[in-house]
Amino acid sequence: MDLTFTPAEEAFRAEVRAFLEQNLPSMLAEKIRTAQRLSKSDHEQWHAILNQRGWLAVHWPVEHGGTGWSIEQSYIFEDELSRAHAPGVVAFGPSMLGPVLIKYGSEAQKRYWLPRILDGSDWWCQGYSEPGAGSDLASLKTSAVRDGDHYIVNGQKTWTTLGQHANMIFCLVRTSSEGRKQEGISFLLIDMKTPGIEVRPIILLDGEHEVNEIFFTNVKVPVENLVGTENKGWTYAKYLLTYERTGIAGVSRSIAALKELRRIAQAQLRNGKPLTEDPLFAARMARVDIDLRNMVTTNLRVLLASGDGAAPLEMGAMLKIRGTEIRQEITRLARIALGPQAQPFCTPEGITAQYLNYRKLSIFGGSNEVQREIISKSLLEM
Amino acid sequence: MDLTFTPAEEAFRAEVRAFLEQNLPSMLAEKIRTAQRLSKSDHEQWHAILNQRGWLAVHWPVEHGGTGWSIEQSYIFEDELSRAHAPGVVAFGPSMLGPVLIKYGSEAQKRYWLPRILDGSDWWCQGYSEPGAGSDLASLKTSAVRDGDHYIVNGQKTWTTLGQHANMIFCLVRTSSEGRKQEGISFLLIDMKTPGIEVRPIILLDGEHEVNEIFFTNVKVPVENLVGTENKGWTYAKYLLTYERTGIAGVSRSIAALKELRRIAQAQLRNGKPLTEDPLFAARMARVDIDLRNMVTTNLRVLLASGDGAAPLEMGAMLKIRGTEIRQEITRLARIALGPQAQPFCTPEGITAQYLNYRKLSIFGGSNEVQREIISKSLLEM
Amino acid sequence: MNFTHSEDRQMLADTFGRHLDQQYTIDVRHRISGSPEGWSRERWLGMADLGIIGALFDERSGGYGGSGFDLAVVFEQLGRSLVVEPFLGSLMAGQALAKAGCRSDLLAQLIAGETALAFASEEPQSRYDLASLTTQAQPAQAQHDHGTWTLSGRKSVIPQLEAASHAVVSARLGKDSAGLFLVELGKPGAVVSGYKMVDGGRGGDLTLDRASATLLTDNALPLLEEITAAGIVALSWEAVGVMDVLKKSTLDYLRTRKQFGIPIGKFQALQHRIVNVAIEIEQARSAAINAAAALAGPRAARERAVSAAKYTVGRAGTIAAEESIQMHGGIGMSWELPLSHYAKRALMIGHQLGDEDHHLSRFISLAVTG
Amino acid sequence: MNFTHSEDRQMLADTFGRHLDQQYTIDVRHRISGSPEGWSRERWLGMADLGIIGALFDERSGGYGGSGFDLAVVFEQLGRSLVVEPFLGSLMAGQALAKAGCRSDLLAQLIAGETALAFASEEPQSRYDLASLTTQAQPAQAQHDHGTWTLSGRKSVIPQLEAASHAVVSARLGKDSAGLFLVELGKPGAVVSGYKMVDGGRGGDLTLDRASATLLTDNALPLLEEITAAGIVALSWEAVGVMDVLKKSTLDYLRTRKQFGIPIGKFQALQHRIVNVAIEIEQARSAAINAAAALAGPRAARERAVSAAKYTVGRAGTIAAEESIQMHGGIGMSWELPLSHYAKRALMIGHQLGDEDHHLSRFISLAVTG
Repeated sequence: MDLTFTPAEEAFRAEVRAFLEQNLPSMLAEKIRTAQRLSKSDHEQWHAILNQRGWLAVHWPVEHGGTGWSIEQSYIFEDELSRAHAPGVVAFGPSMLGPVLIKYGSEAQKRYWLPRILDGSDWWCQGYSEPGAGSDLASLKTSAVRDGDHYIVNGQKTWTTLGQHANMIFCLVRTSSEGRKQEGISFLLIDMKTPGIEVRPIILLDGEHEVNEIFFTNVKVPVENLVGTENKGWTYAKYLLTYERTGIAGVSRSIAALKELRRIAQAQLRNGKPLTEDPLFAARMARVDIDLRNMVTTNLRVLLASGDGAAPLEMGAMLKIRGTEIRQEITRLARIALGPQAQPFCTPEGITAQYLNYRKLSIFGGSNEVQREIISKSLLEM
Repeated sequence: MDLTFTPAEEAFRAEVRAFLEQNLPSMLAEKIRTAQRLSKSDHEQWHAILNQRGWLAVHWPVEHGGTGWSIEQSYIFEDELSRAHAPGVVAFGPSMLGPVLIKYGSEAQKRYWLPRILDGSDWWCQGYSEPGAGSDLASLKTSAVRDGDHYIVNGQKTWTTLGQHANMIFCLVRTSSEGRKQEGISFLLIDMKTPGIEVRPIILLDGEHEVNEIFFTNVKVPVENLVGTENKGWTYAKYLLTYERTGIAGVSRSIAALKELRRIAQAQLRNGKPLTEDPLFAARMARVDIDLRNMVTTNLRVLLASGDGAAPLEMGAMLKIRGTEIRQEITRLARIALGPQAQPFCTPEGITAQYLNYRKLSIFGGSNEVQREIISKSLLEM
Repeated sequence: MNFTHSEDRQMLADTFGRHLDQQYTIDVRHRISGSPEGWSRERWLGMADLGIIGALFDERSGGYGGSGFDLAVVFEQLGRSLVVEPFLGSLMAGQALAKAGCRSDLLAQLIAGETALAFASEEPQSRYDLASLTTQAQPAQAQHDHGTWTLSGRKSVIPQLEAASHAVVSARLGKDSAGLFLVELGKPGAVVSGYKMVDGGRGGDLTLDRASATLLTDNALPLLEEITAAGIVALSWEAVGVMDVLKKSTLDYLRTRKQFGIPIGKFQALQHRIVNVAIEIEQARSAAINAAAALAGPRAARERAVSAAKYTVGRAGTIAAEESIQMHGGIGMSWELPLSHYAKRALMIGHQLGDEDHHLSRFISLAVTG
Repeated sequence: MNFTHSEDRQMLADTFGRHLDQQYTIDVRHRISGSPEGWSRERWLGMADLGIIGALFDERSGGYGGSGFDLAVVFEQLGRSLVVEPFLGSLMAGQALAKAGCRSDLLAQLIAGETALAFASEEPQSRYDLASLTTQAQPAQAQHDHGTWTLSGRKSVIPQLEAASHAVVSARLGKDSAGLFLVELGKPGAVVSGYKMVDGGRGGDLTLDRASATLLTDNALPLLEEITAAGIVALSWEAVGVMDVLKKSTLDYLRTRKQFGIPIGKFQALQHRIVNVAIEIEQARSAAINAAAALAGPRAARERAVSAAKYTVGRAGTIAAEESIQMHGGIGMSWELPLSHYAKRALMIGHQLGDEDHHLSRFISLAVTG
């Protein structure tokens, strides 16, 4: 066993750090550090900065404009991003659709869509969840019926994150109702400006507009926007679940958040001393600190064992569960640290709002209950 | 609302306390306080002392030799017993079989068996669990086939607590395999000296012989030992589950145990100070202390709301779950309090052994998982 | 021993509950909560007319209640309907006036619903410690102005401060003692800055700069403790009311929401989790009962019971809120569903008058000294 | 970065694992554990012949290992088979001799399996605090007897003390310093009283009354800390080995045990609980990896990593033990099933060299000072 990085990897870390020092706008870093919401143009600005350096699509092969980095490099990159409070990459284009197109898309699709992800021409959102199909994603009902050169799409998607900014959506749609419910699903790319699409905001408990409902009424989608084979969309969606696991545990972000938590608690007094010296609060922080240190290693163990980024589903599920539990605990402790000051809606650092917002971490992206099912199936082989 | 006892109840408490001061052998109290195991004769001695005062069968009606006490009185009695480290009553005769006979037994059965419970002529044990029927008690297989004036019993019972001391066993046996599995069960009284009965000890993880397996091979049981109606035994067994709830939460015993825990922790040093002043250990103790104070009230709420001792099954289940969790947490803290001294098998106070032994509290008597099922059925009405 | 409310109190609870069901639906609540004022003077008057404010004070003070179980029945209903009106501040400030025997006129106006009061003990640095005070009292300069003082300092996160005509304020008096004062808001030197609160309604900070004030007592700490105890009993019962709704809503959802073709209430893992939530809530109810019963008792027992209760509802409130949201899934996070607002209130009660850790530590030191 | 063992270590693990599977079945283990000696000199020799003891020491000390990951592969296997032989004491005492550069003859005997050693740092009052010492060292009276001291005091709960020929003992040296000493057991003034241990095998107390002793170092604390770190790495990996068996046994039981006509592994509540146990164990394995990797590193990082690991395996061990028993039901409490013995070992590891609270507090103070 060897838990150290090579000199070459350390040099790479220095390179990333230098890049961030020179190129990360301080206004963006400050927004991230204080848990403020980024605007559309904030995101676009950051994507453009990364893309200019060729670091937007970390997990794509070099020939498509990706980095071709090793697992260690991707890990270091994310670590440095978090440490500098750099925004994350909005995953839908670069991390979700991109890999699917690269593996299953036609040559024409790759040629057309991949550059547009990189240069920001398209903002993608994800059309998976439906009101009746949450954890039971495969029971989705939004239908696409072939009509000549088009599919006619009808139905409703929901929880569409940042869909209000998107001009494109990749959707799972039902193209057949025969066989197992997983078998009649297709993967379709839809222009959000097509007539018949309506986007309605969903306001979350923190009062923010982050997710949307999207209604499709007789929406005409050209057949060339079908990815891969009709009725095989479930395979592509599942591929996504195993593909990009580097970030699933969110350890780098948690490390940065824990550091912020310590700073916040240091500034709070209890009985005249910094809250960090209160035995009960110090114990709470130490517990999550240790859990996180363990998770750093668990995360690397899984990533390296799984080789080229395709972690076994159950190991990824383990990272998702404990990683989000750690992240949520840190936001919980930040809320507790504020004491009575956690009550105003607009705390200077958005702490209570972030705590509330991050309840989503254990719900979205495959709820932690679904992840437990995945693990128990694998453990029990039954 | 009124959380105080009446002057009459306080006088009753004084009466019980005086009785215990005069009649509880100090050797028994010391054994209980230090979690030592009682011998058969210890138990018999204590039963005789209580019986002489008419306080052995607390929940029986006066006409059968019971006390006729109110719920408050029963509660106070148990509280004083615990406070004085008096042994509990071995439940099988007075608290389990007695009430069943009183409600469902024939006149002859009551006349014969009830006095023998009180005067110690019989030591009863319980034949419910079977190797294949744990949580799924109704799937029991031990059969009783009618043959003239006898039933012929074949099968195996297990986890028979203190069965090695018993001369009598009350059993659930299968007398019919028709209909629902609950419907073919009968309630049978069996003399342990009948040929064909073999008792084998089960040694538990604490190294102690507390429970037994009992094998029945063509055991002849007179038909007059059938309680109630053939195939209705499940009803009687279920009655027992709702009947005697005063003690199920074990709050009085927990209060006494918490006091002992505090004494033990006071005598341990950490960084030169009593362990009770260590912030983390003090917090552990305070958490269970508060939980227990709450449980004292929850327990009384349930007991008083349920009137004559028949608590709704789901409320009893709640008391069982949280009551045993509290009791187990106290033994866990006692183990932790001992630090390195918890490792020798024979600690002076039997603390680690009791911690291990009390793992049973959440398993036996309807596991806490089964109790959760009972509550969720009632909550969800589905 | 008896765990049922007296007939009078049960009737009050029923009447108030029906009133709120009809007059204070969740839509009304959201409208009031989101309004510029963050409360409704009209609803406040309506509830006063029902006698709800009077139930918080004893007969000597012009009310007809004031005991722990009177607060219990009122605040449980407030929790059940997520009422944002200024009950907590009015209760605590009003009890301060009553116990100090001052301003029975103001108390009468309060009980009639003609005014509302605020209670300001928290400061930016104090973190639930009633004795941590930097606000300073000085005798008024005019020699002839006996009993009048000026206060300078800052009081923070006061619920519904803007709704109040007056605030009862704790302040340092000389070097080693503390006083309780009555301050008329909107007068020079008493500047209110308000803001929205996470759980609805509004709160505010009070900046005092030589603000004129009337001394209620120059030995504030015992009274502060007593009033805070009443506040904690009130909050504990409000929490019980809130948590009962969280439980009920989650049970309803488990019964009706289908996934994989069956109601999710059939999934055993969720069954066992809702059972745990239910047990936590029953234990919290018991803690609230214990605290209400101890409110009129001796100090040591009272303070232990209120700290035990606040610790318990803090813990249970977080569990109930987080588990309810999680078992609902995405919809549990939406503003549209009332559930999320109940969850926020359950969480924020944990931040008022001392959190879980504060009261656990306090319980420990009370056990040592008591 | 690489999380696989070197080929040599993996081969050692495989060889040792096979050896134990064949030679150290649970029946053999129970026979040895319950014997009057509580260990088997023959098995000890057998394992020494396999090179297992040599793996615990570096080449300078006559072994061929001694690094964190060497301890890891050995102790993981010891845990997997619940081995009771005196490995921990021999490791810690042997490393003390090695690091002090003393008695290479005794070390050679140890590695050959011809003797076993004990390590005695704990005292009745010390509760995991290495610096809490009442055992007192005095220079031997005979003037000509340089380097020889006498020790008086009491050392407690020393694993397999009766099996050892010598013990390494910490003692107060003068007023403010501490020394490490080698004591030959069975000599006058060094009285061993042994007893059965909860998790099998035997332990003992050592009563010293002017017992003759050789000084290993007069600056004991840094060395004590370093050796304890090695002991904690060893125990953490033993815990991982034990917990893996607990998990595997419970999974087997969930697959095969039927209730209500179906395998209990079909019950979702149990599924989710075994998943939690599995996650705890993976996190514990990571903690053990971190500690093993840090063992040769700088003090601050090493101590933080070992305290984090011991806290983690303490916590995970309790969860794994209690949940495994609970999911087995009654049978999980029976002596007959190996499971209960694994559970006891998992729990008792938590009581050796510092428990959860001890190491959590230590982690906190290390973060402050480091």
